[in-house]
Amino acid sequence: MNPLEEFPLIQVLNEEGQLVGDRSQISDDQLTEFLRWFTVLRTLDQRAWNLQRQGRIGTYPPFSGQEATQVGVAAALSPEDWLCGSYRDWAALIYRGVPLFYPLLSSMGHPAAGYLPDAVQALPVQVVIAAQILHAVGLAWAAKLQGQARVAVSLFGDGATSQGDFHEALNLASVMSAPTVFVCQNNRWAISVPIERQMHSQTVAQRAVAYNIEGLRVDGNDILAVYQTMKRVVERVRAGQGPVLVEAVTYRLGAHTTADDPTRYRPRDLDERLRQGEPLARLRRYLLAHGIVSDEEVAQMEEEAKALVDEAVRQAEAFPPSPPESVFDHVYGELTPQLREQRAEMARRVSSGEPGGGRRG
Amino acid sequence: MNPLEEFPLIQVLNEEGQLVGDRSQISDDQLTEFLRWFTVLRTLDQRAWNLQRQGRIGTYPPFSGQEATQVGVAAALSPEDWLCGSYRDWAALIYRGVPLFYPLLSSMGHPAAGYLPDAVQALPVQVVIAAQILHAVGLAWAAKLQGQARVAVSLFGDGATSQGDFHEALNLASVMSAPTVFVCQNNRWAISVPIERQMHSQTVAQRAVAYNIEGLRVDGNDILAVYQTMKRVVERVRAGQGPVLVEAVTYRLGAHTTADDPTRYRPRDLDERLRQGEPLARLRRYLLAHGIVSDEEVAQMEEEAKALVDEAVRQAEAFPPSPPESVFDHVYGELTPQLREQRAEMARRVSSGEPGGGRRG
Amino acid sequence: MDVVASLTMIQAINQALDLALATDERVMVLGEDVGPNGGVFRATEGLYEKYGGQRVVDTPLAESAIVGSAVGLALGGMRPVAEIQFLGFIFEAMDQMSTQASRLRFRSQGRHHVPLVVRAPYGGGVRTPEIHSDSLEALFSHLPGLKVVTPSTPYDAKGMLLASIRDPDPVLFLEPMRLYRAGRQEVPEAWYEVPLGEARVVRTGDDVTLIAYGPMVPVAEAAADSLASAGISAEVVDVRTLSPLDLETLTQSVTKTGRAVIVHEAQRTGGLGAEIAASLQERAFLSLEAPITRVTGYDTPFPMPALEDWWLPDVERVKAAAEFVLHY
Amino acid sequence: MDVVASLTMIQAINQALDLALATDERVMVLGEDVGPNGGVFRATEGLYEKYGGQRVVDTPLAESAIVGSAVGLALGGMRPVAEIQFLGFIFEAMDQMSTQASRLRFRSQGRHHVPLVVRAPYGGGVRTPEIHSDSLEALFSHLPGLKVVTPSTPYDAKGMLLASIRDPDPVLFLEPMRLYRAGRQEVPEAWYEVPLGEARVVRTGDDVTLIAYGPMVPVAEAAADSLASAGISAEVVDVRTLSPLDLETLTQSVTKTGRAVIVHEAQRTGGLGAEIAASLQERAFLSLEAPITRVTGYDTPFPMPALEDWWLPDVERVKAAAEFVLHY
Ligand SMILES: Cc1ncc(C[n+]2csc(CCOP(=O)(O)OP(=O)(O)O)c2C)c(N)n1
Ligand SMILES: Cc1ncc(C[n+]2csc(CCOP(=O)(O)OP(=O)(O)O)c2C)c(N)n1
Ligand SMILES: [Mg+2]
Ligand SMILES: [Mg+2]
Repeated sequence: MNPLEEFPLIQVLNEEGQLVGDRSQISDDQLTEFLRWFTVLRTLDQRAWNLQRQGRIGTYPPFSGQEATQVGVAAALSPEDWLCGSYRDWAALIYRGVPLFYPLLSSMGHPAAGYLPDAVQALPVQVVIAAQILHAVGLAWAAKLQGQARVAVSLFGDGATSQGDFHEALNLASVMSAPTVFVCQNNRWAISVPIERQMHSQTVAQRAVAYNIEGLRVDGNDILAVYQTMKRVVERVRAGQGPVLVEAVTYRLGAHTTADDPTRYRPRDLDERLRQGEPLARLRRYLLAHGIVSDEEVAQMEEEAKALVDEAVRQAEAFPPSPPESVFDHVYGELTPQLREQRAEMARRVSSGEPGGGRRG
Repeated sequence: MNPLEEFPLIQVLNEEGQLVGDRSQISDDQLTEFLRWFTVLRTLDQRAWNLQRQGRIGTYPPFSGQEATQVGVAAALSPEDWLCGSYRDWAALIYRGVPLFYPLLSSMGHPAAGYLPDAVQALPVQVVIAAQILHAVGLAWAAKLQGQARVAVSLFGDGATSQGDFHEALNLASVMSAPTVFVCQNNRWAISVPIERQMHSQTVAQRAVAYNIEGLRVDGNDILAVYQTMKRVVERVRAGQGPVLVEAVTYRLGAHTTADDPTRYRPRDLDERLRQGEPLARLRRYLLAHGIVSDEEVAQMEEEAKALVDEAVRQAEAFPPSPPESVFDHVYGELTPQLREQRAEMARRVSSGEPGGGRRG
Repeated sequence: MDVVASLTMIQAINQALDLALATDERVMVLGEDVGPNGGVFRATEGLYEKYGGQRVVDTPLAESAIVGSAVGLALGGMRPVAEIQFLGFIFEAMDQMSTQASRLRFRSQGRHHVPLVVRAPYGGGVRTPEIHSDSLEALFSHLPGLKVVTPSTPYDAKGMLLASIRDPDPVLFLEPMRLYRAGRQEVPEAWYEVPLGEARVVRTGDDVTLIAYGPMVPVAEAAADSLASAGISAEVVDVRTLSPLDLETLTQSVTKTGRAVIVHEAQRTGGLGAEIAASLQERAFLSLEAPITRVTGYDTPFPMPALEDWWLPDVERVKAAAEFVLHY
Repeated sequence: MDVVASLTMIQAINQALDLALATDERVMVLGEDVGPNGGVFRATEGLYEKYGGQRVVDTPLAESAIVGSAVGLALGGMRPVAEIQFLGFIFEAMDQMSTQASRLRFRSQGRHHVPLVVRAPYGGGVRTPEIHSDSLEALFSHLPGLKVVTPSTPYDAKGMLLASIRDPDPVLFLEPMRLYRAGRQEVPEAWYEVPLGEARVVRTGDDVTLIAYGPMVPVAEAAADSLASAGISAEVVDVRTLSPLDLETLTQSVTKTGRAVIVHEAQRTGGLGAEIAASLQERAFLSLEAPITRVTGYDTPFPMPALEDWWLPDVERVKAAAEFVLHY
């Protein structure tokens, strides 16, 4: 079997921003909307990087380069569908309705960033690689048991495919026919480890064969390809035709996190080459070339994005600190006797203005 | 992809004991030897069952029905190759040189059953499903690093393929090109769970696609198929051509263990049908039909087997009990202060003839 | 009038599951061999036939998948009761237990919670093969966000299991294998709950407190009997909920008797006895007449069956410890 | 004359690995990002370049595979030093740690043994994202067959790591993240070993014993400084080897001072402090003037960075506990 032939890369807009496939499922307006989103998200991501460098936020995991996959996936969902992603998936969450300042709040170390708005059907971002994939299977399975037409989508990286939980999740979902969409963002590196050292196979998509489910490979930097493919996939899965594995081939433009230096492990020429296909420039080029948006509109989008991000920074920085004692409040539904004692002790320390524990992150 | 076509069942001797393939790699003498082994192993296995029913040994996991796979695999190895199997793989171990009384000793709860003879390159039987597959990868990898022409073989069940460790092992072996042979004994049930609920795919072999390694499906009740296939596979792997996954399709004739009642979950007619292909009867039929062995020789083999098994039972029952304090002796290379204290305490209890702890398993 | 029946612990567990499935349609049972086979100990016997394969589900052989998907099921509105076939195999699901199920409420600051019960047989005394008899309760009692409970009687088994199923947080429900069929007790047929977080004073006494849980409660009781015939009055406390501990009941008893012996099967070092002893000497320091003493498994892996009787705490060892603290 | 250099702890660890790779060709390093990237904390910096990709190996992202294959490597004659990127992720490898690596000697009755070192950064104080700051030492200290160690100085880090690599049994080597670059110390360039199983009396004192390990040793020392200026003489003991505990040194100290405060970051309930307190009250009961007291993390998950300073034990809390036991 030649996996590159069995799982051909689905592309609609090529790296030069030329249409090479069918875009009948997506209007000009929607494309323009996507560009607007990409602009806001990119602006936010870059601002976050700078804020970290200025010491105003802590470790931050940038998603630049992966906007097409994350937005394309999120846009294909209904509000009642579940999304279970990782630390890098804030772009998808924001598209679904999480306010822009949440990722900043998260990197500032605020507990509140774990409570996503109730209207957003999503779990808190997951730090443990691949753990959320199983949660998606359970959520999908619950939906099926309850007769809801809901799917659960899990986003995860190429590195995550090496974990046992990835395998157990796909196997279980296939056996239970749980309406799950597994979306691997193959950005080709897991921190410093390139995909060739992560797996001996040429594609992630071919792992679907192991579970006898559908596998697809899509250009993850091509919003048209991702969105239209996901629309079809979600429909199929919602209709009860079993789980699907989607490999979105993408590239993280920046570092793994603000604590990482990719020049230590990514050859410069390879980096230069892979940057070329990045989703924002690609979409903009296409829209400009076809007169769908004008230079002025692009400039205006950038202005608007800056303003939105300014506001997000303001909101994050103005966010009220959690009282230290609140650390006890969500361990169990009710405080245990031990926690009650300990909470009282901490409250005493806090109210006595004890010098030791005072510094906030 | 049609997995049943991509991974056709390799068969040399069909269920009726007729030759349907090439047996050029195996002499009449060797086949006769295999029958002798099967006879001994089957006799042992049935005796063990009876001993458990008489209360003379504890829980025992019978391997009847899986002799062709286990012996075929073991026979294809060189003495320096590693074997990492599970609780059910005593047939393979015995073929490699473990005395017949070891499985009895094990089911009598003797610690000594964990120390396999030094000459047998094998780990103690593994109880935790799939854990040993990773050990095989590490052993194979070590051999490669040390420039030894050694392979490591792991035996595991169909249920084991659902575990994360299975996936992590195959992925790691494929990336490191560690000379590992993964042999799944697909006996179609994991205790009471049939293969259709264990996986949604039609074969185990197709999981090889996920790791871009060779996958094969062999009739696990056909010693000719297993042995000849394994010979080829081991040679390939030894030559550094990467790991291989072999699915041996077999059937456990008896219960999961002496604590299990398969009539609760295996339909009678299915059981009747699947018993037909069992390896001992099949080989005997072929050898008798072609005059390679005579009825008298078969009867003699059975006599001899009975004598050997009688002797094994005697050895197991005469095996000296381990002193209770020996429980402290192999926790670390040296006793820790805590263990020294605790050992002394137990020794006092033992020598004082304390009534409480006296009963031996 | 309450209908009662004389049940073994395994029957009481089976009845609790049956009742929960009948009462609350969100309840489901999942695990290895829990379906047509009815569980390797028959805890789920008859449930598949009664409630069908959607609610009593044989899963693939993958503990992380069992617990991880059960987390998702719980988040999605179900009330999963997952089975780990033997506690020793829960290590495969350790991340899902500790970092996922136990912390989702915390990480989501209360938006999500995980009403999940994980049942697992544990402990020695029944001559299992290797790795089947481990007592790992201490590991789980150290994990915030998780509750850990273990009954020692059929009555408590049913009542605590129902309370666990109703609990809004993840509960590890440990079932002492050796007590599954060790005796019978009158158990009401109706729904009742034994509240989590409450120890049970099994018998009162004045001279020494014997603290035990799960499989060691009958051993402590037998030791108390034997001590009684030597004129020593032992109080026996069944901890029942291992996390969070009911330190109040334990402290009261030890404050009264001034002496305590803690009994558990798990290895001594870092066992739950350490926490109980550490807490009690903090809370009852001035009442203590002797060091709080532990009778436990030794600091070795659980041995092969041939040696387990020597390894496990027994009446003699408990009595010896009681005499030690009494004559300190 | 011994050549020494002033090193941080992370440099001392790097040097130990370098030396081990240079000295013993069976030694190899494996884990996530340990190769060209030199480890996320630079513990393996330069080693890939020096020893090549066969001996300094980036593995796939799979902790169970890392530890499980390392068990096989060790059985096959190598001396693997595996890295778990942050201790919180070791749960994925829990079975391989606890049931496999730690028990193969026992299960094989001494035929096999597993000379394996698993290194893992742990603890708080550096504002990591969620799940990166957990202190899980108590879980591992409860597992027979495994050794657990943690240094608090660059000198000990190198000497204990070399001793761990030479040890015939599996060792979990816990590296306090917040001490990686917290200071420098003279460290000999040559091979030397700090024996496992021996606590270190950091400073002697008469009134109270402060027992700490890893990241809490400097906190205990600072508390001792502060107490000294109030005329209180505190002895500070660095436990160093958490399993097996050096109870002799600890007991001696507490027998002398009659008072003890145990400090660790991990959650209080079931933390290692429980074992230390339980053992010490058994061994030094008659010398104790006050209950053995614990200053620990609270019984909640490790909090988000904004709250961690309030959560972690600090000098004030240690001093308060010392004063409590002194005025009991
Ligand atoms: C179980 C686990 N192991 C290790 C880590 C440390 N870690 C964080 S991100 C990462 C790489 C993840 O790579 P990938 O899955 O490709 O996702 P990406 O970061 O590229 O989005 C690693 C090793 C972790 N968070 N969880
Ligand atoms: C990790 C783990 N989970 C559960 C068990 C309990 N158990 C023992 S054997 C078995 C079924 C194994 O099935 P399979 O892998 O097909 O091997 P077979 O018994 O058929 O040879 C189970 C669930 C175990 N030993 N280890
Ligand atoms: Mg990646
Ligand atoms: Mg099977």
